[in-house]
Amino acid sequence: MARITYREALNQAMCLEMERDDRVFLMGEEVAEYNGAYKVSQGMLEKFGPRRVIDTPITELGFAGLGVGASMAGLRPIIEFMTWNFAILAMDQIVNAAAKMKYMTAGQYSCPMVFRGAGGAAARVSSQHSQALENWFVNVPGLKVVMPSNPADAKGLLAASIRDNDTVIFIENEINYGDVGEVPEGEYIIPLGKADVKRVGNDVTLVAHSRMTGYALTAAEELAKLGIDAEVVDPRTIRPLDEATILASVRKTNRAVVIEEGWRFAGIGAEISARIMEKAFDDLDAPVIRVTGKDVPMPYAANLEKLALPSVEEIVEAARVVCNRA
Amino acid sequence: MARITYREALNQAMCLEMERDDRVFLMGEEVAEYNGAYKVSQGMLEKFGPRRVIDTPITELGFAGLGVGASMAGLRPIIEFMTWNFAILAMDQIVNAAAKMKYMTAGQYSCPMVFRGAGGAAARVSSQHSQALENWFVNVPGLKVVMPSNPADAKGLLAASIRDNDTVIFIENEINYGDVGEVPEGEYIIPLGKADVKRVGNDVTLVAHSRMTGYALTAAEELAKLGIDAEVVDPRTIRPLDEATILASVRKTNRAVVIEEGWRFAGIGAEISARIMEKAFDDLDAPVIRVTGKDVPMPYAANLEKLALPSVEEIVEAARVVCNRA
Amino acid sequence: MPAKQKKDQTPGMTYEGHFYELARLQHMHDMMLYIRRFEEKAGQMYGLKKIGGFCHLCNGQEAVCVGMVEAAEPTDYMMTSYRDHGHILARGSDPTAIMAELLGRAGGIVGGKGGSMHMFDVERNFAGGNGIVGEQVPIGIGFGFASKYRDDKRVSITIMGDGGVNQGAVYESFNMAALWKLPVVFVIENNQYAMGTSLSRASAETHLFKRGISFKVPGMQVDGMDVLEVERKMREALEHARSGKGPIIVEMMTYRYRGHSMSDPATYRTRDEVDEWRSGRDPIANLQQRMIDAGLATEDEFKQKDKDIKKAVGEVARAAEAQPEPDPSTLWNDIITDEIPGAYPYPRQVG
Amino acid sequence: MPAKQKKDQTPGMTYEGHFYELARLQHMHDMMLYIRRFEEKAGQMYGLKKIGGFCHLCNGQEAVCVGMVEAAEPTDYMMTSYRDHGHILARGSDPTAIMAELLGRAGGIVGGKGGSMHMFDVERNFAGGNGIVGEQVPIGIGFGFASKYRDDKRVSITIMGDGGVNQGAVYESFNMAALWKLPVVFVIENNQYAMGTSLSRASAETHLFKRGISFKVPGMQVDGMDVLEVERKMREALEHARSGKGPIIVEMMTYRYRGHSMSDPATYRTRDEVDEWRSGRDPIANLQQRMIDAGLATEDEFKQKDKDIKKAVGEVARAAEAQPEPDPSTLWNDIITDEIPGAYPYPRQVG
Ligand SMILES: Cc1ncc(C[n+]2csc(CCOP(=O)(O)OP(=O)(O)O)c2C)c(N)n1
Ligand SMILES: Cc1ncc(C[n+]2csc(CCOP(=O)(O)OP(=O)(O)O)c2C)c(N)n1
Ligand SMILES: [Mg+2]
Ligand SMILES: [Mg+2]
Repeated sequence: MARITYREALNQAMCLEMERDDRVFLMGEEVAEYNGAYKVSQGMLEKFGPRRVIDTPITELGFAGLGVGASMAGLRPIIEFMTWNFAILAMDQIVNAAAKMKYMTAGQYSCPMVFRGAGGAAARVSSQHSQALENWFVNVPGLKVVMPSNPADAKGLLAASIRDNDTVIFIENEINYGDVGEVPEGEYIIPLGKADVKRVGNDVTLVAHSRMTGYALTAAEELAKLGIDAEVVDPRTIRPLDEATILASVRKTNRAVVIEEGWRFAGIGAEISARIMEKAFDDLDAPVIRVTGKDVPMPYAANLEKLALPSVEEIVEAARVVCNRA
Repeated sequence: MARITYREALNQAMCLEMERDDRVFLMGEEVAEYNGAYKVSQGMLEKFGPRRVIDTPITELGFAGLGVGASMAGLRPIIEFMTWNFAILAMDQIVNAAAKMKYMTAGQYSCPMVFRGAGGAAARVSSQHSQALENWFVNVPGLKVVMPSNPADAKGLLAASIRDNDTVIFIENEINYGDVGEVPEGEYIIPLGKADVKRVGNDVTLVAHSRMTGYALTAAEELAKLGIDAEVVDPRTIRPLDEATILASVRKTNRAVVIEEGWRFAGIGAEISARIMEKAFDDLDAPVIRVTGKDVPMPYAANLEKLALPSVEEIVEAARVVCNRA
Repeated sequence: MPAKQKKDQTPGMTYEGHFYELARLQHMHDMMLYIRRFEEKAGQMYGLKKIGGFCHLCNGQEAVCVGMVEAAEPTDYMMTSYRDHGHILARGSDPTAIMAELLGRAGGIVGGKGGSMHMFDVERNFAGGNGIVGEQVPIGIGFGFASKYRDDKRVSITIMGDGGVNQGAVYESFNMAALWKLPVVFVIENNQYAMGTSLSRASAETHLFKRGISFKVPGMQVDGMDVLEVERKMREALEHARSGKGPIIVEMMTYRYRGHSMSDPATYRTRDEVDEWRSGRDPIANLQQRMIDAGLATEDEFKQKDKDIKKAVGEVARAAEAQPEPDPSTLWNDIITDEIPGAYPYPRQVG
Repeated sequence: MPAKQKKDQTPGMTYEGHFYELARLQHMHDMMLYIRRFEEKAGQMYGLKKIGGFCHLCNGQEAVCVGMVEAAEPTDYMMTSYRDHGHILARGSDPTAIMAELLGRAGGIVGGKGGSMHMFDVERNFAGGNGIVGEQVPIGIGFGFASKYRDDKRVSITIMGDGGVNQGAVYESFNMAALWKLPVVFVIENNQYAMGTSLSRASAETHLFKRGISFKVPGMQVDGMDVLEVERKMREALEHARSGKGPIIVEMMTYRYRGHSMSDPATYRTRDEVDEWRSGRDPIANLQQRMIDAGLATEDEFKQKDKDIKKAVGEVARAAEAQPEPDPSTLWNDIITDEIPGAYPYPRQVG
C-alpha cells in the first residue's frame, strides 16, 4: 500500500496496463505534451512515446470515432475527454457506434475501449462545464458505466475497465483528483459490477457514488452523533448495477436514501429508488428519498453553486426523515 | 372536428402558427422540396415559400445551432430532425446552448424554439434508427419535453409548443403518423404540462406516453374482460410532469403500471415509478411495475424486433400482477 | 477508348495503358451484373413485404463498388453507409447470408440483427453498413490509425455520399488523417443526390474532390460509371495512402437509377436526367460494349451470363427464404462480451 | 508606417490611405489599455481567490477585440468563446458589471450565473461568452440567418480560436453560410496555441484563412497586433458580408502573453517566443509609438492615461467587490420562461 492521489492512481492503472499490452494507447486533448489538463497522464508521453500517447485537435466527435474504429481493428483505445461535458459532441460515436457495434454485427466486431475523463461538477465553472452526463449513458445497453469514489477504487476499476472487452464509460471526478488514499501497489484489479459497502450500519442505507460517497460517509458520521447508524453503499459500477448488495443492505436497514450529484428527473437516483421500492417494497418502513443536484443549470456564484449541489446537511436531513427522526 | 391523420394534425399546427407569426420558420432535412421525409411538412414550401421552409444539408449539429442563434436573435425556429436518432449529433447545441441559454445569460437571451421529429422505434430499421432519446432530454433543466399520442393531442400540443417561450423537445412517433382521429378545426391549443386521463378506471393506473398510450388502452380493454378496470393516464408533457394527475389516479386505484417504449435503466418509467412510490407509498397496495423496451439495441428481424418492444400482453400481465390477479 | 490487345498470349485488353486480363474483366463484369440482379431481386422482395424497414439500392453505382474492391488488397479495410449491398457483395461475402439478412433470417450475415443498412463481414474486412450519415468516416480513420500503429500497410477505404460529405465529422477526420498521415482513401460516391436534395442545394463547393483542400488532403475526380477508370484511379489512390503520403480523396461521379430508398418515388429528378445516365452511361453496358469491341466476348455470351446470374440469384433468394427466423434467444446475445451475472439490467432477462 | 497628417483641420493621422481622427485613435488606445489593465486586475483577484473557476485573459490580443468592434456597427451581432472579457469591454459594456460577474456578485452582467466564460450583453448585441469550443459558430450563423430573414443588414461577427477552428461544426457552418450567403464574418483569433497545443500540432493546414476554400468562403490574413489594420480589414470584411456577398473569414495573427487560463504555467512556449511578441509587437505600444510619431500624443500623456485607467479599474474592482452575492432565490430564476405551476420538477423547490 502507498498513499497516493486519485489522479496518481489513475495514472498507475493506465501505465501498468500499457506496459502489459501494446494494444492499449491513450488519446485525447493535451494528454501528451501537456501531461493532461488535470495531469492524470503525467509522464506518460515520456514513458510510452508519441506512438501511444497522442494529443488530438479539439474534435471530440472525430477522435471518439477514431477510437471506435481502432478498437474494431483490434486495438484497445483509452480515449480521454478533457471533461465529460465535451463528450456531448461525441455521443453519436459512443451510443450509435460503440455501444451497438457488437449487437449490430452479431459479434463480428466489438469495441473494447475506455472513454474516460473528469465528470460531475467542478468548482465554479458554471453550467456548461458542470453536469452529470452519466444519467444518459446508464440508459444505454452495450455500455458499462464506472465511477470511482476514492483512489484505490480509481486504480482497480480503471485497470479492470481497460482489460474489459466492452465499451466502458469511466467517469472520474475532478474535485476528487487531489484526494489521497491507501492504494495497493503493482497490479490491482477490482471486478466491474460489484458494489462496495463503505460503511456498515443498521438503521438506514445511503446509496451514493463518485464524489457523493464521501458526502454520504461524512453524513453517516453526523448521523452517528444523532444515534442513527447508517450503512453507506457505493455501487462503483452504475451500469450494470450490483442491485443485490444494495437490496441486501435495504433489507437489513429497511430504509434508504439515494444520493446523486446530477439532476434528479430520470437520473441514476430515480432508477435506484424505483428499483429498491420495486424489489424491497415490503421490507421498507418508509419511502426511499432522493437527495440530488437541484433542478437548475449550474450557476457560477459561490453561494448559488453551493445551493445547487447536494450537501451533507441535506443527506442528514433526508436520513432523519426516512428514519422518522426529523 | 374532422377526421385527419396525426401527420396532418402536425402540419395544421405548423401552418396555423406560421400564418399568425412571421417569426416562425421550419428548417430541416428534406422539409421543403421533398415535403418532408415523412410528409409532415406536405405543401408548406408551396404555402410559405423558401424563405420560411428551408432544406438543409445533412449537418444536424450545424442547423440545430443555427436555430439556437436565430431564436436568440428573436425568431421562432421549428427545427425538424428527420428522426431523433440523428439529433444525437446535435445534443451539444440542444443541451449546452438552448437549454442553458436563459440561465447562463440571466434572462438576457432565451431560445424559444421547437426541436421536433420522429422518435421511438420505427418498423424494422434496426438499432441506429430505433431508440428513445427522450430519456436523456427529460433529465435536463431548461427543456420541456412533449410527446403526443394521438392526432388531436399532436395538433394542440405542437401549436402550444410553438407559442411557448421555452425550448421544446417535441417527439412524434413515426408509427403513429398515419393514425386517424377526430381533431378540432382551426386554432387549437392544449396547454403544456397537463396529463390527460385517456380512460377512467378504478382498479389500476396505467401510465403511458406516445405510442404506448395506445397499447395501454388496448390492454385496458383486455383487462376489462378479466374484470380489471384500468385507468389510463397519458402525461403528454413528460418534462415538467403533471404528477398531480398521476398521483390522484394512483390514490384512487392504489396500483400502478408504468409503460415506456425506451430502455428501462434511468428512463422515464424509472422516474414515474420512483415518484409514485415516493409520494404515494402509503396508498399503494403493491409495488409499481415497469413495462419497458428490453435492454437490448433494436434488432432488425421481425420476430426479434417484436420481442424487443413492450407488448399489450406484457402490460396486461403486469397489471394482473400488481392487482394480485396473475 | 479500350483497344483489343494481347500481351504474352494472355487474352485481355489494354485501357489507358493498363492491361486487363480477360478473367479479371469477366470477374468485374459478372460481379457488377450480379449486384444489379441481386438488388433487383431485393427490390422485388421488398415489394412483397418480405424485406422491411429501409432498403437502399445502388443500381447504377455498381462500377464504384466493383472497381474499388478490385483495386484493393483483401486486407484493406472498407466501410460505407447504409447503401451497402453492392459493396459487401463486391467484397466477396456470401450472397445467401446477405439475402438472409435482408429477410431477417437466422443465417443473415449479422444474424438478422442489422438488416439492409448494417451489413458487416469481419473476415473480409468489411466494417459496415452504418446508418448514421457520416458516422463511418471517423471510424474509418480509426482503422487507418490502427494500421499505422501496427505498421501493417493496410489502407482504410472510407466511403461516404455527396450528402454525407457535409457532416462536420468528415472535416475533423480529414484534418486528423492529414496531420498524422494516416493511410486512408476517402471515397465520395457522388450520385448527385442526398435523398431529394441535389448536390448544389446542399453544397457550396460542388466539386467534392476539392473538399480536402482546406486540410491539405489531395483529391481526384473519377468517372464512377467506368469500372476500369475506377479501378485504375483507385489503385493510384491506394498506392498514395499505402506509401505513407497520407490520405487522399476520390470523388466518384455516379448516379443511382432508383429512388433513395424503396419508399422514394424520386419525383425530384426528370425522366430525361435518369435516362441520360441509365442508357448513355450504364457501367455494365459500357464494359460489355468494350469487351465486345475488343473481341473478348459476344452479346450472346452476355445474355447467357445474365440468365445464369438471374438463376443464381433466384436460388440464393430461395435458400435464404427457406431459413428460419433467428432463434428468439439471440435477442439477448452479443450486447456485451464480459457479462456480469446478477447485475441489473440482467443479461437475458426482462425487468 | 503611419504618417502625421491633417485633413480639414481635424487632428488625426492617415494609415494605409485611411484617415483616423484623433478622437478615434484615442478611443482605440484607451480601450486597449483599459482591457489590459482590467485583465491584470482580474488576474490579481484570481490570485487572491476572489475569482473562481476558469479565467482566460486576452493580454496581447487587445487589438483584435478593439479593432473589430471599431469597424462594426453597434447593431452587428458578435459572439466568441470563453476568452471574452476583452470583447465585451470593447463593445462598451459596463466594466463594473463585468468585474462583478467575475467575482460572482449580484450586479454581475449575468447576475453571477456565468462567470468569466459566459459574459453576455443583449443591449450591445454581444451573445457570449461560450464555454464549449466551437459552439458559438453555428449559433453565429443563426444570427446571420435571422438578419437575412429580416433583411436588416446586420452582420454576425462569429469569433473562434485556432483550436476551435478544427471542430466539425465550423465546417457545417461555413458550408451553410456560403450556400445561403449569410451575412457572417468568421473571425479566427490565431494566437498560435490551443491550450498547450501549437497550431501545427493540431492543424494540417496552418494558414487558417484558407480553411474556407473547400466551402467557397474567401479569407484574409490580418496582423492582429495592429489595431488599425484590424479595423481596416475588418471593415472590408463587414462590407463584403453586409453587401450580400456571403460569409468571409478573417484570420487575426495574434498572441496571448499569459497562459491559457490562470492555472496554466505555459511551459510549452519559450521565453524568447513570448518576448518577441510582447516587446516587439505589442499592440498598445505600437499604437502609442505611431501617435507619438504623428505628433498626436506624448509619452507623458500616455503615462498619465495609464495612471488614470489603473485608478478607474481599481475603483471598478472596489465597487464590484462591495456588491453582495446574488440573492439565493435567484438560483431558481431564468431557467424557463413559461413556468407550469405544480408540474414536477417544481419551479423553486427541492425534491
Ligand atoms: C445523421 C443522419 N442524418 C440524416 C439521416 C437520414 N438520411 C439517410 S440517407 C440520407 C441521404 C444521404 O445522401 P448521400 O450521403 O448522398 O448518400 P446516398 O444516399 O446518395 O448514397 C439521409 C438524409 C441519417 N441516416 N443520418
Ligand atoms: C468542446 C470542448 N473541448 C475542449 C474544451 C477545453 N478547452 C477549453 S479552451 C481549449 C483550447 C482552445 O484553443 P483556441 O480555440 O485556440 O482558443 P484560445 O484559448 O487560444 O483563445 C480547450 C481544449 C472545451 N471547452 N470545449
Ligand atoms: Mg448521394
Ligand atoms: Mg488559440
